[in-house]
Amino acid sequence: MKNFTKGFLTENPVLVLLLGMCPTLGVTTSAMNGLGMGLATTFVLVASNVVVSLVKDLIPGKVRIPSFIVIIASFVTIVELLMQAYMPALFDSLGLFIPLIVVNCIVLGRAEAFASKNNVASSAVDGLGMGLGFAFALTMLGSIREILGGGAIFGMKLIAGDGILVFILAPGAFIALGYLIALIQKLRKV
Amino acid sequence: MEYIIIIISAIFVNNIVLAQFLGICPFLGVSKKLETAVGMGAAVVFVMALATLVTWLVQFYILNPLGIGYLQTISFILIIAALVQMVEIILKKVSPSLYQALGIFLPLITTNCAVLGVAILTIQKDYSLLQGVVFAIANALGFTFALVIFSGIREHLDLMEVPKGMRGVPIALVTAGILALAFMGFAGLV
Amino acid sequence: MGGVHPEENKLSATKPIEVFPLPQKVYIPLSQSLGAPSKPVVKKGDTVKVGQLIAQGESFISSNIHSSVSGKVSKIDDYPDASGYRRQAVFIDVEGDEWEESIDRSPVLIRECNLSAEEITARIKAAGIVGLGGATFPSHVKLMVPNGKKPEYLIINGVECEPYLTSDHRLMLEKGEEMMVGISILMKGLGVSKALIGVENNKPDAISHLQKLAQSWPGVEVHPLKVQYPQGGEKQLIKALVNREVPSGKLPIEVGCVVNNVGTAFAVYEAIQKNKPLFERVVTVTGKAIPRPANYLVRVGTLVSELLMQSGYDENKSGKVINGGPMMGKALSTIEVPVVKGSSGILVMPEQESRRMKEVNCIRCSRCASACPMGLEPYLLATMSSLSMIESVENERIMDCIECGSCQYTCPSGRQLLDYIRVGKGAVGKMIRARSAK
Amino acid sequence: MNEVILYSLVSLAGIGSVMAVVLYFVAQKFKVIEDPRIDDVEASLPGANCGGCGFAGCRNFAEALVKNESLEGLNCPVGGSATMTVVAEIMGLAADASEPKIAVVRCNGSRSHAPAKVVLDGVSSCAFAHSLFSGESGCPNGCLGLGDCVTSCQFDAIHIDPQTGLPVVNEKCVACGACVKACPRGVIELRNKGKKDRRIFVSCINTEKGAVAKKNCEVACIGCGKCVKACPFEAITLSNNLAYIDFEKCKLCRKCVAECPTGAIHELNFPPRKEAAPAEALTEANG
Amino acid sequence: MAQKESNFLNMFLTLLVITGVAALALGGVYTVTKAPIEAAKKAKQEAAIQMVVPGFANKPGDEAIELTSDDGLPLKLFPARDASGALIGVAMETVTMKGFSGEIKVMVGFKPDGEVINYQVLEHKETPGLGTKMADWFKTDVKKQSILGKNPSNTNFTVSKDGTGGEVDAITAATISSRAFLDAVTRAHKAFMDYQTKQGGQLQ
Amino acid sequence: MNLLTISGSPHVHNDQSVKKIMFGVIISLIPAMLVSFYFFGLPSIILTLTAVISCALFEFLIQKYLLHTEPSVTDGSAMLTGLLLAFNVPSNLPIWMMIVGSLVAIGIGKMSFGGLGKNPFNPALVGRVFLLISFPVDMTSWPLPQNFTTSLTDVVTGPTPLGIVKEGLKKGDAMADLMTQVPDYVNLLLGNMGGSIGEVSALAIIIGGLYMLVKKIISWHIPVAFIGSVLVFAAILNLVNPALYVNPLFHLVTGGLMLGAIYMATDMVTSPMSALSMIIYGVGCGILTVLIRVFGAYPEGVSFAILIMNALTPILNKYIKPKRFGEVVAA
Amino acid sequence: MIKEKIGVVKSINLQQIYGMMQKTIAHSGVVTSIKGKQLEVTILSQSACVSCQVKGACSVSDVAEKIVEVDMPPSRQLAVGDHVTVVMDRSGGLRAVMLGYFYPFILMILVLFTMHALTGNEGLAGLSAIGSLVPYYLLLHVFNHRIKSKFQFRIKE
Ligand SMILES: Cc1cc2nc3c(=O)[nH]c(=O)nc-3n(C[C@H](O)[C@H](O)[C@H](O)COP(=O)(O)O)c2cc1C
Ligand SMILES: Cc1cc2nc3c(=O)[nH]c(=O)nc-3n(C[C@H](O)[C@H](O)[C@H](O)COP(=O)(O)O)c2cc1C
Ligand SMILES: Cc1cc2nc3c(=O)[nH]c(=O)nc-3n(C[C@H](O)[C@H](O)[C@H](O)COP(=O)(O)O)c2cc1C
Ligand SMILES: Cc1cc2nc3c(=O)[nH]c(=O)nc-3n(C[C@H](O)[C@H](O)[C@H](O)CO)c2cc1C
Ligand code: SF4
Ligand code: SF4
Ligand code: SF4
Ligand code: SF4
Ligand code: FES
Repeated sequence: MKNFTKGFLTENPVLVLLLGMCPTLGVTTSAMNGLGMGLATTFVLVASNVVVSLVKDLIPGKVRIPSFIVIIASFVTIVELLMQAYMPALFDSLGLFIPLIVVNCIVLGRAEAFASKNNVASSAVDGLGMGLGFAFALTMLGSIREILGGGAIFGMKLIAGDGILVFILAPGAFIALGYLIALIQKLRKV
Repeated sequence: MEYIIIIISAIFVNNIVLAQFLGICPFLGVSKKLETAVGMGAAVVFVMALATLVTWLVQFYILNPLGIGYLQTISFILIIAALVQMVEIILKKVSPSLYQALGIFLPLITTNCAVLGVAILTIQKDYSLLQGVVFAIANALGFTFALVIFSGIREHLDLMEVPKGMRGVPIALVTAGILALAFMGFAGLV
Repeated sequence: MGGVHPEENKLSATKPIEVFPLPQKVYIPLSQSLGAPSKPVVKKGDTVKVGQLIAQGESFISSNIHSSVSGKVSKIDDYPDASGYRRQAVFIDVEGDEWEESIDRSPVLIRECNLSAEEITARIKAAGIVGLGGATFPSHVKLMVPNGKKPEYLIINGVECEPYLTSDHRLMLEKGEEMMVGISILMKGLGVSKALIGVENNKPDAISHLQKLAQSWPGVEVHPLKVQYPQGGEKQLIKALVNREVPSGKLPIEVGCVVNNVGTAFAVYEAIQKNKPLFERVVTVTGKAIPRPANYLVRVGTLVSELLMQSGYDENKSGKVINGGPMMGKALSTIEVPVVKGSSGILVMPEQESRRMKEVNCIRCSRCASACPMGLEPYLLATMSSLSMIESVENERIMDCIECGSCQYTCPSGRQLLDYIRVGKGAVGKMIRARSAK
Repeated sequence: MNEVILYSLVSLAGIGSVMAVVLYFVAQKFKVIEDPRIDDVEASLPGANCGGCGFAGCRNFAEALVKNESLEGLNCPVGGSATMTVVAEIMGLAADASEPKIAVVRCNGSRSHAPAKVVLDGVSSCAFAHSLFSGESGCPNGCLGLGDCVTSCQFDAIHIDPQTGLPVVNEKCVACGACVKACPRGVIELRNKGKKDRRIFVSCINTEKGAVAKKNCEVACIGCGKCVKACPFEAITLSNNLAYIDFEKCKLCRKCVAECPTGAIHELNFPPRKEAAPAEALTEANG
Repeated sequence: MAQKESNFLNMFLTLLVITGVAALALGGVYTVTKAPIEAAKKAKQEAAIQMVVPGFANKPGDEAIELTSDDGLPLKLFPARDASGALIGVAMETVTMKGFSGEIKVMVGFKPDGEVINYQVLEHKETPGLGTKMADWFKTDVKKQSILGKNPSNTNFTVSKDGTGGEVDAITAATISSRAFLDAVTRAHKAFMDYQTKQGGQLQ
Repeated sequence: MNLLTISGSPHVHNDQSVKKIMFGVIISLIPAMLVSFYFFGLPSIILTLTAVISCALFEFLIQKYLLHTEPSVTDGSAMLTGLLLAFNVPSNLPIWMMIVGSLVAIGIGKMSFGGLGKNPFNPALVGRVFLLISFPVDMTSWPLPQNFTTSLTDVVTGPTPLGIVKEGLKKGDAMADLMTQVPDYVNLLLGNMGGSIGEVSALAIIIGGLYMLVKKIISWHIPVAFIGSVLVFAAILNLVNPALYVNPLFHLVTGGLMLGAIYMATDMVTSPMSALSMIIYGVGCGILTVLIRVFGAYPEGVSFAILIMNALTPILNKYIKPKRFGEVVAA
Repeated sequence: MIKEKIGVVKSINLQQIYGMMQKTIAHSGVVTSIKGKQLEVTILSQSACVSCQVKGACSVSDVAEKIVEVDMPPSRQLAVGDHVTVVMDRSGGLRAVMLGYFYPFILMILVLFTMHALTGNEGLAGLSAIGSLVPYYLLLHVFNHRIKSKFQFRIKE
């Protein structure tokens, strides 16, 4: 259970460990995008964690990381293909960041730091926790940006007219994430 | 002219870090000292140019003719990882002293999304090989430019006592946000 | 380059030098110059005469100390110095005013001096002369030019750029002729043919007086200088007079100059021509909280409190007592400390002026950097020092700082720059020492 | 077989083999055989990167430990013996239980005991004040109260008591010694923590003669030597007008405390005595 | 950790096996998803055509005709026919480079006489909240905003405030995007008309 | 008896203080303020007051309740930021946007970094650009000047002279025609044109700048380098093709150039510290301004140019040092 | 008064020493092996990675430390395990970056564009660009000795 919950706050990959910043900033123009990206990453995380922990004893030390990369890249490609086939709209809006899951440090980091040392079940749980933590952070940031920047959430208009446009744009992504992390750091202290 | 447009666009208008959100991790991680930023920048220019060159060839001379374009992600990441390794080995082998001098300067985090992202973008944008390489170099320069400016500001901020809650990543992100805001002034230059 | 213009407030400029009455008791500290403390050669119960050697400088950079009064050594014990730390001092109960016979007490001016350079140096050393410009560097050391270096100019520092202080000014006016003799002796000691006297334009009477005198002294020139603090710093003075810059970390001799204060020149005259060791000096007592500013000729070891009482000190009106001028002087924690060879003035500031303004954030206005005569960036040095970035301040050349205080004087944010810089200099010094100890 | 799959197989496997060759050479040429124990040791360290061990960071310390193959002379003051036991286990060694230490402030010159005679107006830095003058109370050895020790402490273990103006160490102290180095006057000492946190020490380091010392601070050690005589274990020595209690020898019998005419000797965390103890020493307790 | 020793052979084999397995797996997924991906792409195009010229019964995607505008940009023409095969209109995939941030791609439907039926913005990089408003702006019947039902042949499709006799109101504070959008539409219209003339009057 | 005070030297201080500097700048802004109030009427006064008060208030609240430091609003820097922020927006900006802008300027631009002196970017410009990008519609509808009005509603809006020229050229209008649509130089100099509240009157701003120069609040380097390089760069373009590139003098008197060069680029907190680097900084600002004005999407580039140069300031400070006394010239 | 002057003496003396050591980059490390006059100094992790939780995962090469070779300083006898500071001139670092990355980069680009202009064949141009790196590195290898003398680290005294 602890493996699962730690991903949310105490070891949240984005807000605490500060990993995978590119997709975090890049896709969170709306809550929906954040959620979609988060779930795609979660899938890759869980699947690759499981496979890595299955084959961990068969892999010689020196090719550990390349092997992991192959495994991860395969799952990323699978996600890519599936999304393209069945969720073309979401795939379009996430764009480049789907293939980039492969270099997301969280995925490799968990494979390396957790799955390669633990059994299948707890690796899966760990992957799920981390992935959902990632999804949670992205959705949160996406919501903040969508509310502030567009006056809407998950596409539903909250106010008439526009919001503060910056938040939809690049500068707003940085600024919103900056304050979000500051807030989380503050919350964690007390 | 077409190259100039690519260059200006990649460095200023659509800066890889500040507008496209690629390579944020090294941007936040390596940018604490000016000297390191410059060294890192040089390495990224070289690696990006090389990686784009190779991946472009692979895409157009292997993957496309064979009809296996869908293997883009996995083959690119493997190629890039192998390339970076190869550069390191070769340097180490041909001139150990040079390698030493570099090694300390450059915590080579070249497997970040920027390299892969640019390689994929080059293909997505249907660039020719030369355009692609120029595009990669320009992006690497844009990365270096942002990194150098940013490291200057952060060295400056190290001397200021930034409020406790904002120290570290939060203030770095807010600064990056304001920088992105300033870079929006370049809009429309191309 | 750099510099500031503090209010001059030369309250005692028109007050002639008065001989200060003999005190009842003197406390003569044994560390009165840069370098190692001197070793006492008298013991408790000895009777001493005025001008008698009571402590000897033993290492290369240290100086002799002579009794300033006649009487009985009551004890040799620790006594607080200007910073409140206790150091060894000779306590003498004054009895009469009996001088060593060798001292020529007549007011007759003796122009000729036939001693060789070596003899001059030896006599200066024996007389315990130290720089009276503030740093109290033993003067004979300056005359011993290191091999391979050739002095070209003797530079006489009559700038007195510190606000309030007037002792050098009065000395130039009243003892100009003696000073000229002293200068000629120093020139001989150094083997130079040129002596440049620098005096700030705010002392026109001294300038014209000295210029008149200089006509009869070949090689001696008097140069009026623009009024600017710290024009009197030796590096700045050399730059102003001969347009040479002493390289970072080097001594004036590097550019062929030796700098001495006007008071030092006068002390040299007295030591060589009158055989009188250095045991008294001119001290300005001044300040807005002092009803009767004055210039006193004071015996070393006299308590500051006595000087102050003479000038009408009121402890309820005073907030700060400073040994020296307001820019470089040192605040005293008690007025019961003795006058030493380096005391050029005692400045009493009223309560309302004695506190600093409130310190707020640096606004990066760079006023400090433009005020710095050494071309440093004080805001950077101070910030880095306060953050203990020792290596960085070293690279920013913190050790070049002459602690003139111009930066802090001019900072609109009231940054206590020099305080921080001193902390940094201390830490860098420690680090360098540790490094060279390895 | 589907030819797309065939091509995929061939090309990916091709890249894979290239990788393998490349990596083989990496393995050959780089040969950074990191002892896996380094990671484990590092993981068991507190991770404060405080430098208390004398190394640049916990990682460096872990490397040194593993390279040394022994714990001799190496100690993590932060984790203390608990950590060192774990480290010893990882390395297959036995840790010697070093007695835990704590920082002790050896000055009791509070505002009331040693009233200010002048006021300092300048930056809040003991190092600066120390170089400027003897201190507001006039005591040239005592605490200046400007908190260089406080800023040097990474563990939030030392604070200036606003009442007394003196630093107080709390239980967060891990005896890293940073404050000892930071204090320009050598006020702070690392002493044995003592059974049940009980400690006895001379809370003064003034080396001036008794009369002078007493003039500036009423609880100064005047070097009278009564405690030296009172101690049955010869734990107390007197030099430079100052008594010092050796914590290795002291058996916490408390005989000296009552003897001291100025109350310079402190006892901490003892139960109250039957007869009236020197009240002041207890109320001003710092530690 | 029970890990295998790293010698050349087992490193080589491991990577070979892993990449091999990966290739097989991916190949499998690819073969399965290939058709849906194609279908999804087609569906997207069809949906766009459906939106701008509703009610066709043929497969306009299969009859696409590639055209080039006067200044060399590629356009696509999709004829939409009713069940009888008669032309009910065309969908034009058109493009302009004059956007605030470069390229804008629009699908616009014309009646055979050139009257605008409807349009859909396919791709653009305009600023959210400004340029993006073009998705609806020119369909909204407020003042002179809407272009639906108007024919560029007899209406001046330029921005009204440009003082060139324009009859379409620009998006507030996004005149540049508006001009670009109208540029794309007129370009499509012109290409369509030219094509028809070239075909001898009537596209069949 | 009072206790003696001990402190390190120096024991005296000149009569300058941050407060005096800040209020000096505020005083020097009075001419520009009067001109603006005359042309833009009551709304501009209300907006200016809103900005000044909300900046001061936000600074106070943040210091007191978030940072727990002693509030320092009385030093006037927050009010100055508010004043300059207001000077950089059109006079019909909705009040709530002005408040958002103040919050951004003070909260994001200044206090996040720790307050006065620590911010790398000019707070007022951070606020202004934030507003410009968030609310482009309101930030680019410029009321046209009229003689003093108290009316808060119906204002006539129109483009600024820079906007007229830029839009016109983009559309392909002839330069000569365009020049007839903009006010003549006398009016431009006086400020009788559309634009942000405080930027319109070059003359009033220059007067304020001279006052600051005399009072030694600013040095000449940055404004001269800034304005000079705009002039030179624009003149070169104009020589190359007068039909495409407008008269350089036009650049000087329009838009926010004067306000930017004299008040915003000179903010000592965010500009470099030595004379040479100030000149480089000024030239950089000038070139970027013209670049953005002429080739970019925005008709006005002063704010962006200054912000970008703000970002380069630490590097300038690091590599361009004052000449050290006794510096041995490297052998 | 006196105390302050002591401070001045020290600063004057020490300034001379200080003048000699600047413009260098220093790293602290531990001597890990000694072969005659050659020392191997292991430089402890320098980067921000020291305290990062996933440092093992971020770079493909999991090299956490660097080993540099230095000459034994004449003044000091060092033993394995000694903590030392190694320094290199600041300009050395820049030159290393030039040699290691910048020059080959320029070469590659030049070859790429020239070959493209000559042959018009992208594949060929690309391959020869990559191929051009081979002689470059061979050249580096040949000049290794010369290079070595420029980037020699030394022990800071
Ligand atoms: C170690 C040492 C050696 C010195 N040697 C000489 C010297 O040979 N010649 C000289 O003119 N001054 C010499 N000085 C004196 C200094 O140049 C300077 O005059 C003195 O420190 C007082 O400086 P100030 O009054 O500017 O503070 C020496 C100082 C020191 C500390
Ligand atoms: C900032 C500063 C200001 C000084 N001002 C004076 C001055 O006004 N008059 C003076 O004689 N010495 C002044 N000095 C001391 C001189 O630098 C130098 O030590 C002295 O003239 C040497 O002569 P002496 O050894 O005979 O004292 C000043 C030093 C410093 C650092
Ligand atoms: C951040 C930002 C984004 C903008 N994006 C667009 C855009 O996407 N399309 C556009 O036409 N104008 C855009 N503009 C506005 C243009 O710069 C220009 O002001 C406007 O097109 C002029 O048109 P107007 O006459 O309708 O105000 C943007 C402005 C800003 C500040
Ligand atoms: C000459 C001068 C110009 C200033 N310009 C600005 C400015 O453009 N924007 C601003 O927010 N503050 C300005 N200030 C005020 C102050 O420096 C600013 O609020 C700080 O940047 C806050 O840290 C200025 C101050 C002075 C003395
Ligand atoms: S005290 Fe030092 S730093 Fe300040 S102005 Fe004087 S020399 Fe420069
Ligand atoms: S004078 Fe003061 S406020 Fe100005 S830069 Fe220097 S330290 Fe900062
Ligand atoms: S109080 Fe001193 S010894 Fe204890 S943890 Fe803090 S700095 Fe270390
Ligand atoms: S114990 Fe030392 S460092 Fe701490 S406040 Fe006292 S004097 Fe300063
Ligand atoms: S997620 Fe992009 S560099 Fe780390």
